[in-house]
Parts: sequence; structure tokens; C-alpha cells
Amino acid sequence: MAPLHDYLFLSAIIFAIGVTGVIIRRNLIVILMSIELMLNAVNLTLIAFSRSLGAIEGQVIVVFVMTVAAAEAVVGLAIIISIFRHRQTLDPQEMQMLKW
Amino acid sequence: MAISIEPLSLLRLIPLFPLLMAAGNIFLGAWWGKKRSGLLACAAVTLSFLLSLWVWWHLPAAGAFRDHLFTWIESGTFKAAVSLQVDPLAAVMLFIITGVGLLIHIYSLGYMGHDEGMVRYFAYLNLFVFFMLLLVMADNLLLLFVGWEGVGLCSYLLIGFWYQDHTNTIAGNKAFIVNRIGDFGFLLGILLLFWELGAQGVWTLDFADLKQSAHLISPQKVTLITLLLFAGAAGKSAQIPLYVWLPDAMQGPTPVSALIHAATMVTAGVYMIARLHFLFSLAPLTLKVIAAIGALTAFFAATMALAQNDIKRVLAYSTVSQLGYMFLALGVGAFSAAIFHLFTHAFFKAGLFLSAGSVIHALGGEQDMRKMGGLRPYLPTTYLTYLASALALSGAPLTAGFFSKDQILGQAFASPSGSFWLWSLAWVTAGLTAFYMFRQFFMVFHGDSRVEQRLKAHIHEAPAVMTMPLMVLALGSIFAGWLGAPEFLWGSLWDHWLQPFFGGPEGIPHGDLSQEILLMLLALASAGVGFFLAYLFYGRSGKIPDASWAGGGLYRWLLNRYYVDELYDRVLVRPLTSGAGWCAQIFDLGFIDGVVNGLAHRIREASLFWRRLQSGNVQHYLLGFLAGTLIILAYYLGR
Amino acid sequence: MIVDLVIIAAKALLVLLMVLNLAGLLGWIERKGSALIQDRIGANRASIFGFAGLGLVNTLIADPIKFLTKEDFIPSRGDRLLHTLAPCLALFPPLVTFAVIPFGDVLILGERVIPLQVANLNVGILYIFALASLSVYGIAIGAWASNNKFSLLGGVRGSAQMISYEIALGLSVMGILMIYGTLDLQEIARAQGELIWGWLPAWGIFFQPIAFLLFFTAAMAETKRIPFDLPEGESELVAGYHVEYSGGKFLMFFAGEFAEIVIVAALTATLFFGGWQVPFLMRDGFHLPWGGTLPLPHLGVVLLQVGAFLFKVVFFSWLQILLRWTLPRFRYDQVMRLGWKMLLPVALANVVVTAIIIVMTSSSTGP
Amino acid sequence: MTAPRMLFFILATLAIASSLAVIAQRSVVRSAMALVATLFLIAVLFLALEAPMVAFLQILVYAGAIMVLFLFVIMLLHPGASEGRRPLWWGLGSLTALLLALELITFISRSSPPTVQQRSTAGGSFGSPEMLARSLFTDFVLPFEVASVLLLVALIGVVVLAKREVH
Repeated sequence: MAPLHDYLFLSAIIFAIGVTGVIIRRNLIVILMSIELMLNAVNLTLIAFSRSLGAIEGQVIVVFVMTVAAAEAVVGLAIIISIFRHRQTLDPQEMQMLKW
Repeated sequence: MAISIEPLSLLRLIPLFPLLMAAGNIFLGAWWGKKRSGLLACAAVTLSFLLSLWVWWHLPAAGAFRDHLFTWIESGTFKAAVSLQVDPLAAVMLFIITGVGLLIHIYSLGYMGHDEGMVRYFAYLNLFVFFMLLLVMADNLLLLFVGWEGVGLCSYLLIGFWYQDHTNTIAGNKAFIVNRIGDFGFLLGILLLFWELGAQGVWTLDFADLKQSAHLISPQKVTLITLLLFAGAAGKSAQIPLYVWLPDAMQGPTPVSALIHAATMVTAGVYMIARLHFLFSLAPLTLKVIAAIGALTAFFAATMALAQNDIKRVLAYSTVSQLGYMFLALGVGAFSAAIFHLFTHAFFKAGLFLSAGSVIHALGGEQDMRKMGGLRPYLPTTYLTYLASALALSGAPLTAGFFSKDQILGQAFASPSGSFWLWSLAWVTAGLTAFYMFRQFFMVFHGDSRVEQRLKAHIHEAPAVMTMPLMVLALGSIFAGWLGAPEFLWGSLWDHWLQPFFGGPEGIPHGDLSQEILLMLLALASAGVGFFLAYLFYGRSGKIPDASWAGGGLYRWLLNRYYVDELYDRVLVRPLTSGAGWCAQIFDLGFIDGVVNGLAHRIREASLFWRRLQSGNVQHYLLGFLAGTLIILAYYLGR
Repeated sequence: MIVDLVIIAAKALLVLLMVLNLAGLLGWIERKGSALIQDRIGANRASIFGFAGLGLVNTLIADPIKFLTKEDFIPSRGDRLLHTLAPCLALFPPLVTFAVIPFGDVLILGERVIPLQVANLNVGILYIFALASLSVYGIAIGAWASNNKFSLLGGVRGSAQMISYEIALGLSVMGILMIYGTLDLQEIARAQGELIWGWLPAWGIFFQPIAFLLFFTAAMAETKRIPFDLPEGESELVAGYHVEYSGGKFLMFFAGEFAEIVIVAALTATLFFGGWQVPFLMRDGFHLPWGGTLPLPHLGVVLLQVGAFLFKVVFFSWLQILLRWTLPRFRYDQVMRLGWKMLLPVALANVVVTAIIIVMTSSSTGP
Repeated sequence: MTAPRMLFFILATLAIASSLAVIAQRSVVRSAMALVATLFLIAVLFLALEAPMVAFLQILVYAGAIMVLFLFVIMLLHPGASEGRRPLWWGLGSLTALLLALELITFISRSSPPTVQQRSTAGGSFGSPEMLARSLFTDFVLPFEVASVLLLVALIGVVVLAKREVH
């Protein structure tokens, strides 16, 4: 097994990539996917620590993270659909008025 | 000295009847019809009167009655209850309010019989009685204030009763506004009293508790409090400088004038000071002020009454003058005498007003005395009742006014806080009183008739429903004073009655007998001179003398009531309105709006700049958020 | 070490060949079978040296050659990368899925005990579902990359349909998992070797008949074949998600589809029909419930087991083809209604009832 | 370098490459496919970390359900307009993210690895379904139920949000 630090580094890098995606992309779907990326980076950390500490709780929490991520993605996509129906765009810059 | 208090749930019925009937007349009056509404209103007051009599009868045995209804406000240790209390002082007031009130109600049945708004009239009248009863029976200052304000409201409603006439509504407004000025002082006084006592750890407004702990307040504060309270009393009881509303208030129906402005409402101030006598006794300076203002009011109002030609205005100034007497008595510490004069005054002033009402009624609404004269054969009953009341007011021997006024004069001279100057002012006023009363008497009933021809045929005596109350009041004017005869005659039942309330004999100081008799004779002489002069100028010739006999200037001065209204207009109202206008149109627009708008503009400009930060773009926020995270992380890294 | 790797590689190769060959064979079975059902002759033209071989030459040799030599057409505005990736994604999951399906018990060669399963995973079922869920991408990506509205509609239909039926599929298996108490397919297969009341094999079908129907229906829907071939729907969408595919890529889609059939058949056999189990066959031979025993050599037992497994797989493949050529196509709303409003509630109820029965009988011995 | 470590580096490189592809692709579908690849690779890493159950759940839930939903929405909306170029903003965003990565890595490398305490793996090997289920249905049973409610809420919310008004 690779040392814990390797996994943490990988996780940090993937997380940073996810952050970059959220900041620079101008497509709501890609932004949402970048958020999933960040969540996965965190999951990786949890699993790595779970393995390293010999504690199953890390894996349990990952299961919960997945549950919440599923709910989040579904609701997010529903919002995107409903925004797209109103505005015909997915660019967050077009949604600065806090209203339809 | 503790007064034993007995609970008596009957008390709540006394104000309840008028209240219920007022509500009934307001909501169901149209259905009942005029006649029934009047009769029901009278019945309600009759019931209250009978209950009051019953209470009066049982009071000496009990000491005082109390009826706790419910707790109104409860905050910490402070508790204000809606509870009624009747002690000797309140009992006197109850008798006056319900008794004289009942007579006026009955009289109104005749006087207002043809009026469109009779239902409304009786509703107001009952409401007025209710509030007055509440004021008198309240066992704490807060409830008293409720009644106080309610009375003010009702006076406004009743003065402006014939609201179709603009001057009436103006008069109603004036009464209300001037009263508000006094009420403001009153309210401040209550709050200050409450606060100062609270600072001493006593959170209360109950009269009984106040009496226990009034001495805790520092003298300066007591002086301030009592002066503020007196401002309220001056407003309600029409003292200098707030008396101006009362003469104008004569715009209301005459029975209203009798009820409000002679017998009951204006006595509220006197009653309040008597009720809080323990507090005022702690403030000698305030008492001096009250005495001085009372004496001055008495004198000046009497002089103003000299030259009036309106039959009700003369009486109005007379009322102000007599109230001045009462305040003089209060000021010299003769609380009992003040209440006694209030009591007798209620009879003869109500009698005078109602008699005047009878005259006005007979002449179809004419109020100018210059268009009267020689009415004696037409109105025999009114003539007699008027004469009796006028005699009482003038202080003719053995009438009610004689005893009460004599007591005040005596106290003004003899009591420790009295003085020669106070006495002499009151003494001169007594002469003036006799003069203007009989001037009026002669102008109305004697001499040549100056009644307009078209009215002459219709002059008639009032119906029995009006004359009966007149006769009762006339009898009262003669005999009510006998309750308070001086020691050297048969002694004062009155002082025995009120003694438990005002406390020991220190409230009724007595000079020696010879001095007392001397003062009495002097007062009689003054009244006699007044009467003689009135006869000389107005009674003998049967004509109205040329007004300029005493030098045109002084006469005009008096006729126009010292131009006080004009003075107030110039000094207070105009500067105030013009100042307000300046504030509204120049200061407000130019300065305040300028400052506010300028500020708003600056803020707007700043906001327009800073709001760029809030782009609405989530990604910008995230970048800021990330930058913050980076800084925090860097901080921990750098440590 | 090296030997282990070789054995694993050999097993993987064996399974892969088995699946691919089976898939190819199924192509022939389908052609000839459908001809049989529709009372016609079927493929019989292509021949090698005059040998048409009941159409075998056609399906096994001529068709692949034809496909592979056809032009590989990519729509000009499509996504070239994804267009190429899609058929791989369609073929890859079914092939890999076979890794956890046991095709026999153990083969003992001298000292060496070789489990007849490519990879022994304790979460085997999950593995299968995970990979099955990936097969959506084949059609979704292929549809999108084609830049064709029929493709796109087919792709949308396909992904919705597969997500919908995945739930019913998973839930229907829950009952089996609860009864056998494991996610390991080999364990499940072994557990089915026992006997109830001394004579009835403890096959899943006897415990979970409803689950079997649900599973088979949902699995057929997952394979996107008639009556569930809405993603293709010739009459509506021309050819659905693979309108724009031709040549080798189309062959891959085609092969993937047949591989899925094999997977479904293998899974059905493993979960509900004893997998490689032959009734009453133990490791040392037959033990009949009424007392008779028939000892067999080890190799013979293994061959019998593998043969039984193969037989079951072929049987269920044939059953699917039979159904495909028997039933008409559903309407799309009917498909969705069947999935969400019938299969799903029934599967849920089945899980609950199974759980209750298990709890009630847990004091006594469960299978 | 041992074989597992080499395997890790191969997987890590691939994961980073594919996650970069997620944010770098102009085509949304390609981004999604890159994300699927990343998820798959992370699942493999999970396997290496003795979490097979979570690994397959990851594929099943993330790759199999969530990402299909993404694809589904992409195909449904078919967003055509491509994003405008904003080099300055991209540079700024990338720079900050890079800084974040650097700081995180520095932070991690400075920290000492936690002390390893192997716990008794009652009921199956570590990461087995039994062990996970035992933990899930004993210590975490309340979160588990709450999560189920959350899913229900999300379900209803999505129906409300995305359902077209039918008049």
C-alpha cells in the first residue's frame, strides 16, 4: 500500500482541479461536475485515512457523502433544467439578477 | 391615620349603568327612538344616584369601600389594578356627579326634546358620567388618568355637539387642545412621580401606597411633580393661563355647559389636588403658586365677567372665577373648604346655567342680554330659581355660597399660608361677583323689554320637566351651605364628614371668633356694594347705560377679555404656526431634506461603487472565498 | 507465482473465448431460430466451397468479414473520439462482468486447487451491477457523438430506461442475497447445492419465484432487446442510437448485445438455477436422495458441472431469443410504467416479505 | 519502487489527467466522460485501499447513476453555445487553485502521519460488506435514516422543480 501522504497529495490536487473548474468554467453542468470532483477528492481522503487508521467509520462516511452527493446532483440538475427552460442558457454570468 | 377599607362589589355598578346605557344608546338608540333613549339614560343615572346615596349612607360605618375588578398591568412589583374605591371625598363627588347629573339629564329631556341628535346626546352624556365616575372612584393615578382623558374626550364631543356649525367644532377643538396642554403636564407629573418613587424602590401609583411613601421623594422633586400635576389641573379646571377654553365651550347645548363646565368636569382638577393633598402638602412652594393663581384667576375672571353681554359667557367667567376660589382654598391648605365650595357651587352654578338655558329656550336661542330685559312676568319660575342661585353665588347671607365663600375668605386670611393680599383679592372679587351677577339679573329680568318683536309672542315658561330640576337646584343653592356653617352658628357637619380623609384639625385652622365675624361682615359689605352698584347702574333706570361710562378704554379692555385670546394668538399661536410653516417649508426642505438627501446620495454613490463587489456571479464569490481560505492556510503555514 | 498468473490468465482467456464464441453462436441461433419461429429458411446463401452449414458460414465467417471491411463512417459534425469510444464502452462491461461468474466448483490438479472463477470477489453481485450500470455509456455516448436526432432520442430513451430498470433489477436480487446471506456469487452457487427436505435442490427459483420473474424481465429490459428495444425502435427512430454506426463499430455494439444476453443467462442460472450445480452431484459423484450413490472421478464431476452451467446458459439465452421473437414492442410510456409502477413496487414488496419470513424463521435453520 | 506503489502512481497520473480533462474539455459530454473515468480510477484506488464495497458503490452510484443523469440532462438540454474565452479570469482562477494545491501539499507534507492502530475486524475482513453494514446499522443508524429522508426530500423537490406546469 502506498503511504498515506501519497493519497493525500493526490486528493489535494484533484480537489484543486475541481476548484479551478468551478471558478473558471461558464457552464453550470460542468461546474456541478467539478463539485463532484471535489467531493470525490474528499472521499479519497476519507478512505485513505480509514485504511491508515484501521477505522471503518471513514468508509461509512463516504457512503453518506455519496448519498448526499446523489441528492445534491439530482436537485442541482433539476434546478439547471428549470433555469435552462427560462433562460435558454447555462452560463452563470447570465444569472446574476437573483431572479428569473 | 388609617382608614379601614371594606370590599364592596356593588361599587362597580355605579359606573356600569351609565356605560351600558351609553353603549346601548350608541348601538341600539336608533331602534329605541329619541324618547326612550332619553328616559333610559335618565334611568341609568338614577340607578347610579340611588347606589351613591346608599354608599353615602353606609360609608361612615365602613370608612371606605373598595371594589377590585381585575389587574390591569403587572410588571415586576408594579401593579396597576382596575379597582374602584369610595371614601368620603369620592362620596361627595359621587353625590354631585350623579345628583346634579341626574337633574341635568332630566332637564335635558325637555331642553333637547326637539333636537335631531338626542340619542347621540344622551349617549355622550352617559359616557361623560361614566368617565367622571371612573375618575372619581379610581384608586390609582393611572385609572384616574383614564377617566381624566375620557372626560376630556366627552367634553370635546359635547361642545362640538352641533357640529354642523363650524364655530362649535372650533370651540370643541380649542377645549380639547388646551386640555391636552394641561394633560401633558399631568402625564409628565405622573411619570415623574412614578419614576422618583421607583428610584426609592416603591413601584406604585395607588393612592394608598402613594400616601404611605410620598415622603420618600426629595422636596425639590415633589415641587416639580406637583407643579406638573397642577398644570393638568389648571387645564381641566380652567385656571390662568389655560382658562381660555371654558368661555368658548359655551357653544355646546346649555345643559352640557351646566353639567361639564359648572358642576363636574372642571372640578376634576380640584378633586385631583384634593385627592393628592398629601403630596401637595409636601410642596409649600406649589401651594403658594396654586393660591396665587387661584386668587388671580378669581379676580380677573370676575372682571372679565363684568362687561360680557352673552348670558352664558357671564356665567362661564363666573365659573372660572369660582374655580379660582377653590384653588385659592387648596393653595392655602383648606382642602375641605375647597371641596365644600365645589359642592355648593355645583348647585347654584348648575341652577344658573339651567335657568339661563330656560331663558334661552324661551327666547328661541337668543343669548345676547342686550336683547332681553323685562322677562320676569313671562318666566316666573325661572325668575325665582335664578334669583336664588344668583343670591347664592353672590354670597347673600345664609345661602349656600355665603357659607362656602366665607370659609374660603376666612382661610385665605387666617391660615398659615394665607395672606392679606390673597384675602383682599378674594374680597374684591366677592364684590365684583355680586355686581356682575345682578347686572345680569337686572338686564335679563327687569327693566324695559328689548326682546325682538317677532320673538315676543312666543315667550313661554319652560315645561315642568325643566322647571322641576331648576327648583330642586334652587333649594340646594339656598340650603346646601348649611352643612358647613361656621363654628359660632351651629358648627360644620361638613368638616366632620371630610375630617377622616384630610386628616386632623390642622387642615381647618381657625382664627378667633371676632376676627371671623369681622371678615364675614367685610365680605358681606363687599357683596352689598356690588349689588348696590349693579342696581344703581342697571336696575334703577331700566335701561342699559352707555358702555363708555367708566372710560372707554377699560370697558373695551374688559369687553374683549383683556385681549387674552388675541395675546395667545399673537404670542403663541402665530409664532408657532409661522415657525412650523418655516420649519415645514424652508428648514425641512432646505436643511433636513438636504442633509438626508445629501447623505443618501453619498451612500448611493458609495454603494454604486461597492456593489460591484456583489456581481451576482457565484464564481466571483467563490474566488473571494478561496482567497480567504488561502490566506488562512498561509497564516497557519507561516506560523 | 508465475503459475498463478498463468492460471488466472488462462481462465480469463477461457471465459472470454467462451463468451465471445457463445455470442457468435447466438447470432446463428437467433437467425435460424427466428427463421424457425417465423416458418422460413433463414440465412443459407454464403457458402465455402459449396458448404453453407445451416447458415453457420454466414453468421460466423461471412458477416464479420463483411462488417470489418465496410467503411467506418463517422458523421462530419459528430465527435470522432466519442464516436469511437462508444462501442468499446458497450462491449467492455459485459465481457468484464464474466470475471466473477463461477462456471464450476474447483479443479484440483495435483496439489493445486483452482477455483473455476476468474476473480473471487466478496462483493461479486455489486461488481456485476456496477459494470452493468456502466453499459449505459455505450449507447448514451454513441448516440450523442453521432450528432443525429434519432440517435439522440434513442440515447435519451436508452439511458432513462436503463436507469429505471437497474433499480428493479437490483431490488429483485436483494431477496436472493438475503436468503443466502452473501454477495459472493461462488458462495451463492455452492449454497444452492444443498437439499431441502432431503430431495429438493435449494435453488433460488424455489425460494424466490417472484424475484426470478422480476429479475428476468428487468434484465431483458437492460439488454434493450425486444420487447424493450425502444432505444433502437426501427419504426420510430430508424435504428436509434446506432443509426450512424457501421462496420466494425456496429459489430461491437452487436457483439455487446449478445454478450449481454449471455451475461443475463449466466446470472439467471447462477442466482436462481443453481449455477454449475447438477442436482444431487457432490464433489465425489451423485448422491441420490433415495439412497443410491454413483461415484465419479473428479475430472468427470468438474466437466459435468461446467457442462451443466453451459447448458443452463444456452437454455436461458435461447429463452431470451424466443421471447424476443415472440413478443411485440412496448410503447415507451408502457415501458416506464412497467418499470416504475409494477416491477419496482413488487420488488420492494418481495424484499419486505422475504425479510419478514427470514426474521420469522431465523430461529430455525435457514438454507 | 514496489509494484503497488508503481500501480498507485500510474493510477494517480491517470486520475489527475482525467480530472484535468474534466475542466479543460470544451465539450460537456467529453467532460462528463472524463469525470466518469476519474470516478472509475478513484474507485480502483478505493479497491487498493481495502474498500471494495465502497469502490463498487462508487461505480454504481456515481458512475452508474449520477453521471448517467448528468449525461441525460446534457442530452435533454443540448446546450449549444460554447463558452467565451476569458484568459484573464482563467489565469486568475487557475493561479489561485494552484496556490491552493501548493499550500495544501505543503500543509500535508509538514504534518506527521497519524499513528496506525489496527482494529479488530469483527465480521469479515476490513471493508467487507458485513463490517460496513454492521457499522452503518449500529453506530450510524440515525444518519442512515436521515439520509433516507434526505433522498425522499430530494426526490420530491426534483419532481416539483423539473416538472413542467400542466394546465
